[in-house]
Amino acid sequence: MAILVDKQSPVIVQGITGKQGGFHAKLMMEYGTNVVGGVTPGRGGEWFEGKPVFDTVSKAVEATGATHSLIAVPAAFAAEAIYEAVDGGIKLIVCLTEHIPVSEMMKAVAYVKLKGARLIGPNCPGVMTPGQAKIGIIPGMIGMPGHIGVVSKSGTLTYEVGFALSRRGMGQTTFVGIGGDPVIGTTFIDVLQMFENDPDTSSVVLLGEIGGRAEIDAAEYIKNHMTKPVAAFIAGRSAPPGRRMGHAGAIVEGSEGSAEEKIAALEAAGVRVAANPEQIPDLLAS
Amino acid sequence: MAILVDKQSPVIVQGITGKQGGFHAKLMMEYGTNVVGGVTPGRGGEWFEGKPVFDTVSKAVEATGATHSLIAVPAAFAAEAIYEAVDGGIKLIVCLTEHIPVSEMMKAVAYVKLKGARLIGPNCPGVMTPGQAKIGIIPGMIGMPGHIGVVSKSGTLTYEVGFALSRRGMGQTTFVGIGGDPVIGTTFIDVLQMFENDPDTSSVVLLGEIGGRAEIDAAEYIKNHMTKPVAAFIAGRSAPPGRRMGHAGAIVEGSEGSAEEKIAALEAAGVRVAANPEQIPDLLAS
Amino acid sequence: MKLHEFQSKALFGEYGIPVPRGKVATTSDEAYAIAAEIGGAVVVKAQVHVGGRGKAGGVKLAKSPEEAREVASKILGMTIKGLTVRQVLVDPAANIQQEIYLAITNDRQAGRALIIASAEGGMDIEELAVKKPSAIVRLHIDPLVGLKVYHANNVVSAMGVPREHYRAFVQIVQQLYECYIKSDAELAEINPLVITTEGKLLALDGKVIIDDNALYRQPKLAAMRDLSEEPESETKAREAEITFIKLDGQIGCMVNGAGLAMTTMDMTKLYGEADGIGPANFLDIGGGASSDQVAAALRIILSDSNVKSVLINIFGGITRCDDVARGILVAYDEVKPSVPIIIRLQGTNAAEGRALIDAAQIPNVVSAETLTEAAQKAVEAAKKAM
Amino acid sequence: MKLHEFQSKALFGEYGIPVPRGKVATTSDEAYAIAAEIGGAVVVKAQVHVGGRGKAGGVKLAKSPEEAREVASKILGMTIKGLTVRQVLVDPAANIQQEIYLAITNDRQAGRALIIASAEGGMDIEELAVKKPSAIVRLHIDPLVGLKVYHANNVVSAMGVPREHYRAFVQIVQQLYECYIKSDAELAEINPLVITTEGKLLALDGKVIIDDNALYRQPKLAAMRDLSEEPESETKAREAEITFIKLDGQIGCMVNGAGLAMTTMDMTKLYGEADGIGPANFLDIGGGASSDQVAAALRIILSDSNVKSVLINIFGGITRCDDVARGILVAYDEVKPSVPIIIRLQGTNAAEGRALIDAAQIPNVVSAETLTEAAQKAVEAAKKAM
Repeated sequence: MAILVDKQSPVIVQGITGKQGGFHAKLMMEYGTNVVGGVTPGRGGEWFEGKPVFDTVSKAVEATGATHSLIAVPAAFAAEAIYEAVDGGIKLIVCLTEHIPVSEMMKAVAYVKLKGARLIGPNCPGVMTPGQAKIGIIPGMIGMPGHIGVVSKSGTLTYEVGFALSRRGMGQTTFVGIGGDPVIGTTFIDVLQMFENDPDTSSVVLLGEIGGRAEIDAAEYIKNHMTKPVAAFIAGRSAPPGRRMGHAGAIVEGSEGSAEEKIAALEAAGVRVAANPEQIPDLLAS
Repeated sequence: MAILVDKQSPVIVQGITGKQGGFHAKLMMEYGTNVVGGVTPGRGGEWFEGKPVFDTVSKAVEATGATHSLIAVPAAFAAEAIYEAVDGGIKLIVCLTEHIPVSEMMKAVAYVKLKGARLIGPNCPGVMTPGQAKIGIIPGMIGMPGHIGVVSKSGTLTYEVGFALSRRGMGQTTFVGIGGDPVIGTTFIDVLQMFENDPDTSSVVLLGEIGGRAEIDAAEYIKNHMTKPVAAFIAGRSAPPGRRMGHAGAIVEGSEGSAEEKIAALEAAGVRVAANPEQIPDLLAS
Repeated sequence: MKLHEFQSKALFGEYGIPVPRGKVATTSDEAYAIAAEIGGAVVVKAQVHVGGRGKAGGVKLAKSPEEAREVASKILGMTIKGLTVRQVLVDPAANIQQEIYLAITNDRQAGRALIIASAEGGMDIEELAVKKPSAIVRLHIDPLVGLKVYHANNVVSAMGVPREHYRAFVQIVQQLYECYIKSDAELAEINPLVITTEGKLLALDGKVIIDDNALYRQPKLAAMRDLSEEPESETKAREAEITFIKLDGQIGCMVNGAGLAMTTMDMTKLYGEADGIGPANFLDIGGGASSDQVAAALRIILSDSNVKSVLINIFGGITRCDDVARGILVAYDEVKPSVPIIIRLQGTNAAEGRALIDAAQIPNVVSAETLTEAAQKAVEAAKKAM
Repeated sequence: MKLHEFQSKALFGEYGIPVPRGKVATTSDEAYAIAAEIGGAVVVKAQVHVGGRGKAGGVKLAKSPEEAREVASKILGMTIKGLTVRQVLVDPAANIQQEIYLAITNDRQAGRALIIASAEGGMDIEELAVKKPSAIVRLHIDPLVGLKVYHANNVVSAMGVPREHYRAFVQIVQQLYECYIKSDAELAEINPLVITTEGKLLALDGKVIIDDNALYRQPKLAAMRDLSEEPESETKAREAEITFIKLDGQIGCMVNGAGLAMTTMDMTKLYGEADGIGPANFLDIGGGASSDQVAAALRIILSDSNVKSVLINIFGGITRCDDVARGILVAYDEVKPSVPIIIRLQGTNAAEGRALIDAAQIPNVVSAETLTEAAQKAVEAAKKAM
């Protein structure tokens, strides 16, 4: 089962002839992802590692039947690429791109929702269903098939936790990196709901951080709707207020968004919160 | 029965303290329309002919429960007034205003549709259900209660035909002036469908004119979906091509939009087309 | 409002679209000077608001400044479809390798902007639409979202332009859309957009129509109106905020509302056509017209010597028939028309209006009850005067 | 990026919002000159990027130019929450009748712009939100549609401002929104927006924060960055495209990815807090960092004399551990650090990276398998050095 992506999902890469797009397209194929083609305007008709390149998403979808897309283009073009994917008929869009202006994302996310597509990210590592497929940059080595769902705002923190789980033989259904930007396409709650409804997932790991109130909302959701156990880690206990900690969204503003507040809300919702992410396997095992 | 408006429909007038808005608000009240208030920004708290004036549509709807609105504001503000009505929760918006730029109307009509409201017009005389209520500027004296539905692109041509019908004792369910602009909220087809579904309406009059292909589409619809008899008149047989005949939409462009083409399509759909609008009662009577 | 070719291309240029560096001349000596400045072969093109200039001899190649003068002297002053050529555009001649069609227009049925493009330009787009519809690319733009780069990309990819020009075309589509939006255009058309044998892109001909209703916020474009091309009566009518179009019949019409104005015209033709009689004009005094406007309308109608009778058909809604009656009386006193006037007043304050007219006891004024009666009387009156 | 009050108000002024005609002074003599030019009473305001200036004595009234000089000399050079005041704004004093709060900000949960307004301004808005939430008006703006006049109208009507100022407020809301959109602001706040006893509206204080990710298209605003307020190390890091924030602990951290960088900091605190040990910085070398960037990062960390040990935690995804290892070696050769360095490489090309480090046989370099182990070793090393 798993969620969002599996071995069959036909994936295109927007920006496949770019440096990052090409690099990760290759890794995705090596991992077993069903990459069916790529898009680079003006380069339609070329080939990339045996896969056709198209000028537009529309043409790529028409020719390949792709339903999933990875966006790996520079920030100035990424919002456009999201619109194009939506209009081209893509159902699941994963946007890696970092540094997209918030105003652009507010519009793009509104458009995605209006048209009933799903966007993961931006500024995210993507999704990976171990042993089946990945869309994005999550290193294959951190995962193994199993029954733990992982949802996270952070890329490398996800790798850290995935690696710790796998080393203990605790496999995962799907990793979902929702991204660290203030305005994102898919929230913790969206993914928690998917994991709750996925019969293959038996427990869930939530990796949050300071800034905003997404973890507070997630805690509320967990309390009211989740039957599966959830373990969590919140990064940024040692972060000073008022500073943006790398991620555009990671900032404690006034009284809002502190790690303490989030940890308290999650614990009140019955979530086991680790002080050290490498302890998460213990929390799930005990 | 009738369509779109009846004695109970609670109506507000956007621009009620303006010259035209006030003039027609009074006439509407005299006719029996359930005018519950008006809107003029900055004049909230005042009264107009015993009806409360509000700063915003939201406040007016909240206070009065209005579901219908008449927009009688200058062209530069009319598109905004439409958005406001939609967001304020108005279900039926009648926009009298002429000379709104097409680009503004394209956006406004898209917004109205997105939000599931209905717009009549712009650049239209409004709607009137004889003996019950009117929203707009149709003179009450042209109508009498009955069973003929009238839909028209033109204001005074509607009066002409309504007057001719009433003089012959042939009453009407509802008059709907859809407006003579190129981009309008409600088309012939929308109104034909309403009349077809209205048990009180037994026959329909369609008043069209040169320009665009709305009458061609209407003919197609009539042919495939209408069981009630339809009589029509198309204005502009004597109009030269390439000139805009008053209405922004009334222009024969290239081979498209001529009266002959429209009359032929309507006749092919079984519609009786009059050469003189004063003959319409005869066409319906025979 | 239509822009001339030279105005359209200058506008395109403001948005970065590559256009020829030509100039406008109103005399053949000016044409000579411009051709000399450009150097090499030039094209001399009549600037009039009608199609088919080429077939009418209004577009000519000139290999030298001298030839440009000669050609310009022939084109300037010529009449094309009833319009006198008062200015010519002198453009450098281009070596055309491929002709592209690109336009953005309002699709009124869809309520959206429509991009129309074809890599097989050079022929009439309506003709191409019939002969080879597959060669035409169409794309609607959501008005709430606007044109995104990928829309331009979709158009260009579907057109199949040479790969080396791919990005340049994507840019031109974006530029043309920006021009269309920012100018409140109904139509922004480049036909042909050419690839020259030197590998350059160039908008060789252009046509822009501005939405009349948006001219109030486009003062720069509004100022480009060419009054020399329209009858003086239309200019005067516009100043009086009356919608007036001059036609060539004998019955002057004054009506409130565009649809009824067309209908009234149609009626004069319906009853007069057998005798060669029809409308002398379209005239809509609008909703809620003042006495002043009515008077101005009557003066404009009567300034046309073809007019043999006048048909005033007012169905009062916003317009009050008594206001109209007062306007008629004012204008009548001033112009003292000799032609018969048929007046039909109906609707708001019709009785008051009729009373005013009757009280004035004007000779040559006939009243009518219905539109049919009024039209028939106007036709009869015109017939008598012919 | 935060703008200073004087920059924010100048920006507001560009959008037509009424602002005081004050100027910035960097010396007390300049403050005197500005006060003399203004005439009458002035307010001298410290320009630093922290709240609570007033309470800290950074805002003073001066009744004469002489007094302005005296006050400015006290404020200039004072330290407010760790920041030295280098410039003061000298504004004409206003006679305040009513204070209004008006702000537009990104609501991240809603993914929309949020207008926040209150006619009961003058107190902290968060405080007001607790004490009298009904006095605060909130309105979200659909990003696909933008602000329409009626949104501004809805806000102003709900606020309940004096009727005579109704239209002026509607206009200011529109102007502030335009400023917010066109400046790519995260926050555009006027607090207070006052009605003076003379019946004028005036934005007395302003705060604007620009979206860092949009600075590439806001060159004018990007140039307003005040480098004097940030540690030199942060400026250098930004130039090297590294995200770096100086903190006051002892363990220098170099990590790839913001979440993991925070986590690594948290770990140093988790294991070091009992001994007063914690992170010396936040540092994210980003995805796919080059060797050069890694070297620059190491140099920046080691330039902090507080640093007693360095913890390098790399979990390779886009970032390749061998690239990181090469960067460490380059920087090491150059800086020859005396402090111990704990290196933990995991993920993409981790084995190659570790091999490179091992082959270099650097003294003081300790490797670790897990983050926990790495953090504990870094704390131990720092403890020994203290």
